[in-house]
Parts: sequence; C-alpha cells; structure tokens
Amino acid sequence: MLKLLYFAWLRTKIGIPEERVSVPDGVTDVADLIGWLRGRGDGYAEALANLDVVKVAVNQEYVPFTHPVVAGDEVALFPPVTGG
Amino acid sequence: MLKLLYFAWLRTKIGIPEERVSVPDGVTDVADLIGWLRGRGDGYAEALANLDVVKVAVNQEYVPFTHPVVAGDEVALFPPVTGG
Amino acid sequence: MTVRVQRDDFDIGAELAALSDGDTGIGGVCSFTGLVRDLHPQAGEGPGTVRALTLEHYPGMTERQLEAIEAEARERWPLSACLIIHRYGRMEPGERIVLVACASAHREAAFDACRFIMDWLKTKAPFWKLEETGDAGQRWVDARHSDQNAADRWSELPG
Amino acid sequence: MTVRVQRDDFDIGAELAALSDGDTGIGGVCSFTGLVRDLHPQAGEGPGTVRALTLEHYPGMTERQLEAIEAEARERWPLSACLIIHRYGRMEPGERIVLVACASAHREAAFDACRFIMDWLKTKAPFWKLEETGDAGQRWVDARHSDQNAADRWSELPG
Repeated sequence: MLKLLYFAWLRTKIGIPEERVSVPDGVTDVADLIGWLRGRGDGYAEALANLDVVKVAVNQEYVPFTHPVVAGDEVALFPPVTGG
Repeated sequence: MLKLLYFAWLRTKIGIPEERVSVPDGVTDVADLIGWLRGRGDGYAEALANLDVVKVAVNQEYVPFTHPVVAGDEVALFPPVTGG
Repeated sequence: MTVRVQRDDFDIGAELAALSDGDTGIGGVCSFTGLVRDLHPQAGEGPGTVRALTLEHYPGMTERQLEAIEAEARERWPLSACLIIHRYGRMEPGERIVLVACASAHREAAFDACRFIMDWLKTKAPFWKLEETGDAGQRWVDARHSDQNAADRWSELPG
Repeated sequence: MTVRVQRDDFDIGAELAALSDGDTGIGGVCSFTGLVRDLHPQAGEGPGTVRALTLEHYPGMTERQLEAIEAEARERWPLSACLIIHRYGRMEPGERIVLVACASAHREAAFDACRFIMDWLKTKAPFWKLEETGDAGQRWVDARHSDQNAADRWSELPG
C-alpha cells in the first residue's frame, strides 16, 4: 500500500486530497507510479500530463522521478510551490 | 566670519564644540583653513594632524579639502562616521 | 531554531523583540515580512484584481522543509537567532503571510541569511496560493522563473 | 519620505504596520534593526567589554544626509514606502539604535534598498559612537574599512 497526497491544482483536477492504493508489481519508481495513475481516469491524466509542472516528495522529501517507491511510502504530487 | 563645528574626538581634542572665527585673507579653501587652525594651539594641531581621518562638511554637505570657504559658511570637521 | 506554521496572524514587534532578547552580542536583526497584494503587476493587472488568497500547504513536510532551510542558513552564516513564521488559510490584501528574521553580530550575515531563507522558502516550502479574483473566480498562482533564479544563485556559494 | 532622528526608543511593530498600512500593492517589507552590542568581536574582546554607547550626531546635517540617502534609494528601486529612524544619546547593550525599513511590490527591491540605505548610512550619516568600556574608561569607535567597502559596492551600480 502507498499513501498518495495531492495538492493545489493537482488535487482539484484529481478530485481528492489523498488516497491509499495498492500498485501492480511493475510499479517500482515514481515514474512508474505516475504512468499507472494516468490510466486511472481523465482527472489523473490531465493533472499528470505535463511533468514539467509536477513535483514529487516521497516521505516528505523532494525526489526525482527515478526515485523508488515501496510499500508504506507517503508519496505527494504537487505543482511548483508558490508560498512566501 | 565662519561658524566652525567639531565632533567626536576632534571636539574633545580641540576642547570646544563650536566657535565663530574671522580668518586671514589668505584662507580661501578648506585646506587653508585647516592649516590656519593647526597654528591656533596644541589641541588643534593634534586633532588635525592626520587628514586621513578628518572629514569636512561645508554648509552641511561633504566637501573635499579643495572646497572654497567664504564668509558666512558653516564648516564642520569630524572623524569618519560610525553610526548605524 | 524556531519555525512556526500557523493559521493566525503574528505580532512582528513582539517576535523581533523576543528574537534578540537577552543576547547582547547581537548587532543587527534583518527581517522580511511578506504581505498579500491585491494585484499582479507582472500580469499587467491593476489594484483590486485579487480579493483574497488561500494558502494551502503540506502539513509535516512544510515544517521539515522550513527547518532544513533554517539549518542551512545557520551553517552558512554566523547567526545568533533565526525565526520563520508562515501562515496558511485565507488572507485578504494587506495581511501578513510570512515573517523571516535573522539576528547576528554582523549586519552582512543578517541580511544575507534572511534573503537566502526567503529565496529558498519561495521555491522549496510546500505552500500554494489560490487567488480569489475580482470576477468571483479562483485561480492557482503560477510559480515564477525569477523566484527559481533567485534561489539558484545561492547554490553557487560555498555551502 | 520618512526620516526621524530622535533620542527616544521606537516601536518596530507599530512602525512597520504604519509603513504598509493602506497600500495593498506592497508585497514585502524588509527591515534592519541595529542594536547596541556589549563586545567587539573584531578586537577579540569578550562580552561585557562595552557597558554603554553614546551616539553623538550633527543636528541638521544628519537629517539632510538621511533624506538624501533615502531619496537615492527611491531613485534606484521601486519603493512604495521607506523609513529611517536613528537614535542619539546614551544607550545600553541590547537597545535599538537604528531602524531602516523598505516596502515594495517586489522583495528584491525591498531587500536591496534596505541594505543600500544601511551601507550608505554607516559611512555618510554624521553619527559617532563613544563607548563606555568595562574599566570605566571611554573610547571613540573607529570607522571600519569593511563598512566603507560595503558602501562602495553600490557606487558601481547605475545610479
């Protein structure tokens, strides 16, 4: 199981702030996870269409798309930040 | 007549914060004035010994030693500033 | 180390006084306060365009990121004290969003560290701004290239 | 334009609130507060060396210089508001000496202008510090080359 979190316009496009998912065996890194999520519906596909504006954190640390994901991870997907 | 003002350690060496003086005809710029002041006593000579640490303002604006002085001017002599 | 992520406003005078209180080795405190603007000069929009902002954040990661940024600042400069307060929730134009303050024996360190923290915070702390616009709509604020460039400058310094 | 030279302390929170009050185009306020330190790290002196400072100044010229510095900052950066308060008289360690605050739509301008004003003020505003040292003596503080270098940096920018 993975805990997935979505923020800002990724959240509004996907329609939910978080979910717990079981992913297929072939999903071993963030890129795999995003590919799999795109197939889950139009909202996901639209939110994840342009990876130039998608940031990823695994267990609350920024990671590249090549970072592995393993059971128990908290994976957050969100746009570039705009605080301050 | 010139109004002369002294600040910080120039003031303490010279011994007075301000004075009004009539200068000889040959005194036409700041350098002349300083030369004339040096002859007025040991306190003046000591205060004005090293011009690397003497700043001059005429009528409340910084000026170089070549700046003219004329009757009615307010001339201030002081060390490099240390506020802030 | 002081990092606070909160919904409520803060009292700048009290925060700055507390920051330097009792440490008479401090020569200066540099602070930056970010405020909600009612317009976007970049987009050529005039006053009144933005009615309010809602700041969304990632609880947990936000605090971790801010603490990491503060730790990096303390490693790079000789700071006596440091404070980061960032609000979340809905705010109207003129309201305070963020306060960063750095105290040091030297003003150069205080200025540099404060600006560094703001630049890194702008690109690393997981906050997102949702604007309420004049036509009763909403829009997510886009990240600015100039913010990324400002943050990248600091990477070139010796760490 | 706001320049104040005064004996009394000031309230940073109130000053900063007043600075941006009513102008919702302001995105950020950068402030610097200078405090009396009880030591001189440069001279290798430890805490407690300085018991108090007395700030002497040149009434009239001080205000003119600060106003000229503020005007230069407003010419160089797009500032919405600007404040310089500098105290004179006797102050003990921990007391506030100076407050500079700059408000702008853009944080870069606020940071740059605030630092510029402090750097120029340090070398141009006619104030002099007399320290009361631990041995009951007094000494005039020497100007620092690093302050002159910091001020000179800004001359290289387009005016």
